[in-house]
Amino acid sequence: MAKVKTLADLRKMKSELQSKIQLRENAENPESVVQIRVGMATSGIASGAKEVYHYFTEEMAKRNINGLTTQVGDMGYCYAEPTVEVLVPGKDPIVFGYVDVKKADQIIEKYIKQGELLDGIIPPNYQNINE
Amino acid sequence: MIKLTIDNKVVEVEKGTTIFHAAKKLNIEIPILCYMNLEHLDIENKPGGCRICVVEVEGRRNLAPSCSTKADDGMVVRTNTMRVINARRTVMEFILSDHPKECLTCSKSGHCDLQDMAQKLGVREIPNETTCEMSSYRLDTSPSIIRNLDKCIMCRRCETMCNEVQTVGALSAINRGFEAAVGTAFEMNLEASTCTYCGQCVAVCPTAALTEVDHTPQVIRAIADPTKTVVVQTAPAVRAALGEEFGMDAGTLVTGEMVTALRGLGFDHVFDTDFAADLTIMEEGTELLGRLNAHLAGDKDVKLPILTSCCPGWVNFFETQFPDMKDIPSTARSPQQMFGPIAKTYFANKLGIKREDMVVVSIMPCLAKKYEAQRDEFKVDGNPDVDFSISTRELAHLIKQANMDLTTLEKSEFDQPMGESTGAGVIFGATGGVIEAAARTAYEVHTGKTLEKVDLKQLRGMEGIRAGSVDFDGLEVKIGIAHGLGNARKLLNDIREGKSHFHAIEIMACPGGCIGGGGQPLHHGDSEILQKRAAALYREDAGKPIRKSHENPAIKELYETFLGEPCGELSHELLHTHYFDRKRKRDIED
Amino acid sequence: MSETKIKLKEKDVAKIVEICGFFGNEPGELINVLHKCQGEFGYLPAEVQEVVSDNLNVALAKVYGVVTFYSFFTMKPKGKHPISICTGTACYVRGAENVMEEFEKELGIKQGETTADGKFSLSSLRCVGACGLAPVVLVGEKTYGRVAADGVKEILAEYEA
Amino acid sequence: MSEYKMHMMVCGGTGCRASESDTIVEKMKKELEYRNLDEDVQVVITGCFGFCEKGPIVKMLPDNTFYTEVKPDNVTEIIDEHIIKGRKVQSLLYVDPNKGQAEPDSKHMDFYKKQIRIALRNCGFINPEVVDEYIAADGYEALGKVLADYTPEQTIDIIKQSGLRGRGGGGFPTGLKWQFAAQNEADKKYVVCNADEGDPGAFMDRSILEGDPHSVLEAMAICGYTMGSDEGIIYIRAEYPLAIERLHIAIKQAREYGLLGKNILGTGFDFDITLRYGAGAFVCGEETALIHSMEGLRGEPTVKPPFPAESGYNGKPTNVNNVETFANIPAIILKGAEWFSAIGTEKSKGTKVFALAGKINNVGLIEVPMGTTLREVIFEIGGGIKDGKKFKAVQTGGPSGGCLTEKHLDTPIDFDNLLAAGSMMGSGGMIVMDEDDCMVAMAKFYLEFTVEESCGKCAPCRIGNKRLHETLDKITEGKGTLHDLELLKNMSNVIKDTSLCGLGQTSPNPVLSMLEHFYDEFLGHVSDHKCEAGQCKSLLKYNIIEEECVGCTACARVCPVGCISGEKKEVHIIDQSICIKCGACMDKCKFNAIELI
Repeated sequence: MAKVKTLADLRKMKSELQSKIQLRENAENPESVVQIRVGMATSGIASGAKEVYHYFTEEMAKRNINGLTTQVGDMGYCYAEPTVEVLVPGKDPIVFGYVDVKKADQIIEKYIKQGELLDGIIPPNYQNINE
Repeated sequence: MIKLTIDNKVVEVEKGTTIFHAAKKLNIEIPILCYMNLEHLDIENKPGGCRICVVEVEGRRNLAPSCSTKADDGMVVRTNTMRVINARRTVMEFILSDHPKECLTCSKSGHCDLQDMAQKLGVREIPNETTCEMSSYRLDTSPSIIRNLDKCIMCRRCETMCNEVQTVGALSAINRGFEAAVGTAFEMNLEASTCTYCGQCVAVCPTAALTEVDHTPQVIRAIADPTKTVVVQTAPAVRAALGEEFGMDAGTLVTGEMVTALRGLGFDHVFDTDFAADLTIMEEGTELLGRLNAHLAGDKDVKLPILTSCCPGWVNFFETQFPDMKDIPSTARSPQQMFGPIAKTYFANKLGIKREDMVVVSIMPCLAKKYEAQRDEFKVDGNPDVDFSISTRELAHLIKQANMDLTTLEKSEFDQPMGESTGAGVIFGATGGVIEAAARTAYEVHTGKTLEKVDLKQLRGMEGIRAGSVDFDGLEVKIGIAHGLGNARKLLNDIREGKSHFHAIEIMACPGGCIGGGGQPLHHGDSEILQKRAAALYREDAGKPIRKSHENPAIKELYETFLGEPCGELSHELLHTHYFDRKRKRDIED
Repeated sequence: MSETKIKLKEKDVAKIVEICGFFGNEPGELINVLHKCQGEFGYLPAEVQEVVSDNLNVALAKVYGVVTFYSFFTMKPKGKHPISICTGTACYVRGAENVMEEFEKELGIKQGETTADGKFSLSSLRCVGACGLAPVVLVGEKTYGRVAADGVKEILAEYEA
Repeated sequence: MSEYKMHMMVCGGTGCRASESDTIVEKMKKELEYRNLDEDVQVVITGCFGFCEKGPIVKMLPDNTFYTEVKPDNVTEIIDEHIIKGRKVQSLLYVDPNKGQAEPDSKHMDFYKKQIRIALRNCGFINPEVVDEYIAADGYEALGKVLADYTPEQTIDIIKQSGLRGRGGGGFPTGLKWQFAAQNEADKKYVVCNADEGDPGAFMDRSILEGDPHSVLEAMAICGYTMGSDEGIIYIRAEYPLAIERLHIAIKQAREYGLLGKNILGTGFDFDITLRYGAGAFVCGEETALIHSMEGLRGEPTVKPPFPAESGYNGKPTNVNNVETFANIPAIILKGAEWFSAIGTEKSKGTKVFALAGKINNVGLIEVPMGTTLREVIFEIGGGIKDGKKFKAVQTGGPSGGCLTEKHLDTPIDFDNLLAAGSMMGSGGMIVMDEDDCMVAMAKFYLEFTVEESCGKCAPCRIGNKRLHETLDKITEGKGTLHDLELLKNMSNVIKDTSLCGLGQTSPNPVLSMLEHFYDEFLGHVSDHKCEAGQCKSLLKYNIIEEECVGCTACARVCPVGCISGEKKEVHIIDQSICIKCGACMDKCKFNAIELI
């Protein structure tokens, strides 16, 4: 191992290493990052939720958005599956239905990056997924 | 200087002074138990363990031990509040609850610090006394010292003496908590340990946890036996301290009164170990000169320095801890062990009795002498050269038991011939005395001239390690002196490492020499007492008509009529010895 | 104290000398040396302490004083399967005392003793920090959690073969 | 570099390791590899999550799913269900005993809701055996910052301003302690970390060392810088093999990066750390005793002053702090004194780690802000009393502390409030007792500990505590008297007042506080010879209920001492003077006709 010779070295090293635990930091403070929750109950998986989930995890990282993609159970909107809930810090959560890879791309580019609303929003007839 | 208030009185003391000492300045005697201050050795035993000396210090949450708490400027101390008194008494009750209540039959009764303190604090009962578990250790009896750890109160004084002063390392705190006590490795017998029987532990023990083996009953029995001729010898240091046991000032010489008392006790012949000391000088001095001359002549086999060998504690020390150097000390026996064989041959012949019918008793300031007397090499067919060795303290007991008060006795003289001695024999009892006595004789034998200035003051003093030289007519004889085994260890290490430049070294196991021996009246660490005892011996020396051992007429006669010459054949048989490797052996399987 | 006399072998002595040497024969390293020796021999018989005393130049009584002060050091050989029962507070309030009693009864020995066949030894130890599993019993390296008095026989049975 | 999409955090603390968490880790790695998921999912062995009651713990990230009591056999299910299918394994979720429902993730658990983790910030968050993870989590940044930007005096000022007080028991202001050590000039000085955690039922220091060893190393180096010391020593219990191993790894890694050793971060500051092992002596928690033990001597305390800051290890100025205290330091340096002092109460700043144990649902390790109430800790975080029993008391401060009762439940916990209530913070053990616990027996238990751990140097602790224990024993045997209660009080007060060190000065605390809060219970033992809690066997009486006894004679036949008499088909009677209370009769009786009163 090379010696860390200065404080600047240490800080550089830290920024390189930070990505390793970024996911844990985000999990610790989920409210501070964009959270994407993919409904992945059996029916969701059947309708392609898994693909969507992977797309989000990879694309968010690629596009340098500090976000947290998690899989959750049945959201109760089987008719619109796959469903994805997006929580942008400071905004109310929004659930999108019939999400595929294309739609996912739009969600990232339009809603998350620019704050524009998209089609396919499911009305909020729930409080929170987990409660 | 700092000012503080103790019991509403203001006192000014130097910075660093403890509350205990500050109070003393105001004549407030705070009770102490474990604390011991050996100023002359620069050693303070203050583990802060007994908690008897606690006092109230304003602003502190808990009581503070006055022996180890330094006074601060503006401090307000109270030594006698209800809280303090109750705490002291309760702590004393704790200590007594774990201490055998056999004061009536305890050998230390009347001289016991714990007993005194219990009385002072007014303890009248011990709560739940019958249900208190007591620590229980086995009694250990050695030839010199008895250990009864049930009476140990963990003051740690003995541990300090054994380790810090004497560096013997036989005793240490062992076990933990309620079981803690000061004991030996693996709770082995003292006999198996590195103990030298110097008795310094016994001298400082506040209770009867450490006491000497009592030989007075055997002595009384021997005296009462009409078939035995009982001969007694008294060591030089005894006369300078015995008076203290009878309330006399330290340093009072009681030689004459002591002789009277011994006759009163019924001893048949009252002799003086000083006679044997003179004899020791003849032998040791001759050996010294022989080795010195041979060495100077270039004999590589002859080693210098030569070390004195008249202290049995010291002999035990190098036998157990420096066995590789056992050929360095003189082979001359100690005065006690020179006296014995001469009494049982030369003097018994004169009386025309058999050695078995003679009992030799020695009065010694020393506990190691008890062990020495029973060593196998000092016996003939099982009959010891010296039958019983009793301490100064035991002698005082005997005298009191015989209803005598030393202070009211007439003086009388020792019997002849073995009561005849010189000033050189007397000073054996103080550190530096043996080597001074040896130098007086060696000078005259070597140079053939008369030593004009008999007082070799360069060899006297109380410092632990001293160096001095004596001009032997152009030959500067370098002399080293150590007392206290810790100091001896330093000189021995120097010799081992080839750093020693001395020709001769005197070593005494006890601090101060025999006057500070383990069998002497307790001096409680007061160095003034030691100095006064030493001064008394030098006073007796100065007052003696003959002050050089080789001029002792009785010694001359002994050589002329019996021994022949110093270090001759008979001398070697009766007056010299050899040493053993007594290091603990390791049992190894091949 | 009743001492089991043992004879050290030359190589044992050499090992102890080596351990002392590793710590520079420094008297201040006594406790580290004793740890290593106990690791080597399983316990600290008198004979081992003597060699340590010689090499570190610490009085034998002082070495013994240290060995008897610390509960981790033992002068008795442990059983083949040393059983330790945690007597920390958490284990106490969840019944460690009963478990200890049951072990004592089943093995016919008291705490700090070893069975005659040398198979089991029994001791208590201070909190091991597995309080969630209280009461905790250790047999050798293996941990048993939530041990009840009636589960003692079962544990012992595992080692009976 | 491909980043992992999921992290499986597996607790590698001693408690969870004892229930096979290492086997779980191995199996996870194997199964993931088998399913080609090893590049997507990272298995991380972490320090303690604190929720020891339900170990082993596996936490799934990023969704914070919290699986409890996981067995090696559950591994496949977790991978197949949770990772592959995206479904939580319901049977492994934690079920809150009070709410009766499964908690989907740790964020929803009451156990974690009120906690603020500073000292434990990295426990359960990073792999303690990988220095890179520590660095990624701001590790050694505080040391770098101090060395680059602050003078030693400025650093001490920050610690002073933060209000941090020693977490080992005494609560002495840490900054002040550092200042004393800094002020004493010497050619050599030492920084000592006291990791000889001995308080039975407290294990926070071990958890920190196992879960985040670098934070302690970093803090010791910072301390070394402030006082001018280049040598640190960690005095650790030999009974903590895992912590020792992790410290060894951490020290090695820090040395390799040059974060310990010569010329740290190019600033010219040298500092290195070694380990010393304790050997089982509670008294070595006292700093002078600890120092003597480090010197190879019996761990006996000595009278203070002189304090270690003046004359400590090898006679040199020495600063001793405990593990938890050190663990707070890097966070304080990075986030500032103000941030830290904003947490807690007026005189006790920051957080405190407590080890919850005893009759409580959630045994474990928690960290809460100073000032949190006992009620919050016991009933919210701790999930209340086990088996729905009634709360009786909680012992804080271990054998040196006292018990707190119902009336203290709403007292904010901090150093001063606990002292005022007759207890103390101690190292942070909290033992919860319920109605089945006899307070006399509890007091006796603590005294037994003290008697065993007393070093024996001073008389009040050596003998006094033994007498206290004997008196308590007498009371639990039903042989105590009213006078004994008076004796207990006087002995306790004198032992406190006169003992040499902290051990003896606090050892009677359990007795005094239990006497104060449960005097009636003591009275019951001595005057009515009754133990309400039913714990003191000698005070129990087996009694045959007349109405229930059918006279089957089974009890009489099984009684080993023959103390039961009665004709067949008639009511039997137990002769109490002979009964040895073995309970055989009660076990035998088929009619529930024998009761314990």
